[in-house]
Amino acid sequence: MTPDNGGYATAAYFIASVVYLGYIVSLRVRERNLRRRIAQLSSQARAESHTPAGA
Amino acid sequence: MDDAIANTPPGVLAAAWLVARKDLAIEFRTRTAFLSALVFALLGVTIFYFAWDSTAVSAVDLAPGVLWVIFTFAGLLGLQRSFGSELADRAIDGLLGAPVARESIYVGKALANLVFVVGILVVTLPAVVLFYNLPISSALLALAGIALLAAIGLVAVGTLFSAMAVNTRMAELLLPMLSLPFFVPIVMGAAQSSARLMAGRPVAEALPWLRILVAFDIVFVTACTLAFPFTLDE
Amino acid sequence: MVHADRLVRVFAGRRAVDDVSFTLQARDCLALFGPNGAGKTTLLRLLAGLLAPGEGTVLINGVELKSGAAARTQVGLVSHASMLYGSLTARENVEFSARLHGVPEPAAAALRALTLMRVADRADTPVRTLSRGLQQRVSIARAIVHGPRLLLCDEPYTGLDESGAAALTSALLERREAGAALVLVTHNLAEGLELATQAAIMRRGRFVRHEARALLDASAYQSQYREMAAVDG
Amino acid sequence: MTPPVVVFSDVERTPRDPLLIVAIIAVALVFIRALAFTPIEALQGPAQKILYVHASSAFIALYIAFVLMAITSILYLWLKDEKLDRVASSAAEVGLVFTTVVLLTGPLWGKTIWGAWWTWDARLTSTLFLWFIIVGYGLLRGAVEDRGRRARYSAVLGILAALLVPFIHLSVYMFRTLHPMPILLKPSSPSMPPEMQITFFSAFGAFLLLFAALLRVRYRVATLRDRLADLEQERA
Repeated sequence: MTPDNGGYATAAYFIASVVYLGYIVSLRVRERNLRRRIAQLSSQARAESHTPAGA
Repeated sequence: MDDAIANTPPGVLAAAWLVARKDLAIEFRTRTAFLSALVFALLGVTIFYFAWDSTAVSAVDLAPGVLWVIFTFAGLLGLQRSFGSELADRAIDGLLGAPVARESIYVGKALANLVFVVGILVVTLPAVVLFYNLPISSALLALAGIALLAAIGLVAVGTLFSAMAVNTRMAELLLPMLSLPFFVPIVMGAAQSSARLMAGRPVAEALPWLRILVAFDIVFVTACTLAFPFTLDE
Repeated sequence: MVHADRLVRVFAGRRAVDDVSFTLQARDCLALFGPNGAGKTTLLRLLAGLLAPGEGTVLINGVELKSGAAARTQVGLVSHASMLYGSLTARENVEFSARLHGVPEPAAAALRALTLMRVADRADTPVRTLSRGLQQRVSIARAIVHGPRLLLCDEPYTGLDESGAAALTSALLERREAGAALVLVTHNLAEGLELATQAAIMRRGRFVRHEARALLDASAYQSQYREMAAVDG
Repeated sequence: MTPPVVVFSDVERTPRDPLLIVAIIAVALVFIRALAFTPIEALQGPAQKILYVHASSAFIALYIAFVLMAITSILYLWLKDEKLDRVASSAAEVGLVFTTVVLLTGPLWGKTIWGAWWTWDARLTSTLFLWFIIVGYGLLRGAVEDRGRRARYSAVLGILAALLVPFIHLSVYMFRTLHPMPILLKPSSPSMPPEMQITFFSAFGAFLLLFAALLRVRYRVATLRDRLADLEQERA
């Protein structure tokens, strides 16, 4: 007699998908924010280093 | 102040003993940490009694668990302040600048903590026997041995994590967070073996658990001693 | 007898000590000046063996400091922090240090060091209850109790009253008579030059000037240093 | 002199990650195959399909992620190379995600075959504690400011954790065997029919790919974070 527990399987696959996708999104967001911040800082640094002294 | 040439720096164990004695002197001078850990342990023992239905669970079954859980938490209180005295005025620099091995600093601190923890046990163990109306038997001696084995493992790991946690933000939270998983085999080994002894079972039944405790002590005393120098800034 | 060779120490990409070399003979005293953050404290910690150099070596009487015990016992350090245990007495603190260094008669040595720093009368007071200046004296006693051949002092005069400063100067002189080399970090040029046989100015981790004291004119040096400090802002 | 107009395009744009995309597609295909095209096990019912996610995630977390973390931790203390610390911390974090999936899917399967969400058996318990330790590992990293110190502390913890897990496993195992529990329906593992085997091994492959892809992204994030810290340090 095969038990009817398809709901558990669906739930498990759903939860796994949510966790893995959530982690992927969080990684990508972290990476994007870091890159923005680095670009911003290094462009500031360049702007400063090319400002003639006394200007 | 003769010349440094005449000095003969102490060996690893002699230096460890110096550090331990110094820590114990500090502890004895202040006493607050020990007394509060002790009161905490005794309060815990009484509170646990009321958390169980004593008609459903017999005291002999309850006592070992209570003892070892309380012991673990009280030990954490002691370990918490282990490195505080070193960092307050950077006394640790004095230790590190001295011609002693890094490992002996760890061993010394761990020894002092061991005395602290055993001191708590010496009071808590009879208190549990008293409050839970346990039969005083010949098992008491074996129990003391188990207590020592458990204390060594707890202190070995706890001293190392204390050295790390004290240099972090949120030291008070991090130490229990890091140490408690490591106390699982200790609490299990100690509780299981002492439960068997308190119930009057033959020592052979407790032996597998004692072996785990001994193995844990050997592995973690070695690993933590070797790892300690890496927790120092150089 | 003290030989620092091309010391480099990097912190998170910043070169706190950058290619510093010098040699001190017995009885030499190096006065080290420089603005805050110049790397003086880092250099002292390298010389005390509290930090490991990223590059370069420190030799003390021919023994490399990194090799540990034998070399470290020859060094004494007075730093910003007192390095004392507040709940122990002055005597216990100094004696503990003496024992750690393996001084033959630790109790007698501790008492002598405390007497030299003129705090022997407070020897049995817990350090926590001493004033800042007296703590500093105990801290200096702690640093000299084992008769170091290299004594490193990071602004040792800070917080000392006249009697303390006099005690410190005589203690430094005594160490020097015994053949020790000194490194003295200070902001006070007059104070530093008084004892010095060499003087160096540190900026951004480097020795920007380093010469024998005998070749220097104190007042000229002082005004040059001030100019330099003014540029740094 | 004209300032160079170089825009740091390599920094600013988050690159497409083909490996990650392939891994996501592979896992999605495996999910579809597992749920729709793999036969249902007669005794356990559809819930047995949880095995494909659960077991492969567990294997990768335990035997790949955490072993990698332990090895790179030891190597870090020896060689002091920041790259090793980045690999160790990346393996720990990705391993934590895999372990989380294991701990969430496990009870769903357990409920259907054991009748209980959770049992304190050796494997479950050591996985749970491993999860706790790795959470602690993350908290420790977050609580240490200095980069070198952070790397050393977490390497020490990583090595000790690797030593601890066998102890927990052994002691819980003894705890169970000495205290027999009411007999539960154990998931027996008779040899799987080939269709299930194919699904199982492709699931394993897909998750392995996912692990590699996530590790790579996480490593990149760690590198960027260090670079940002360097930049901020310079400006301070």
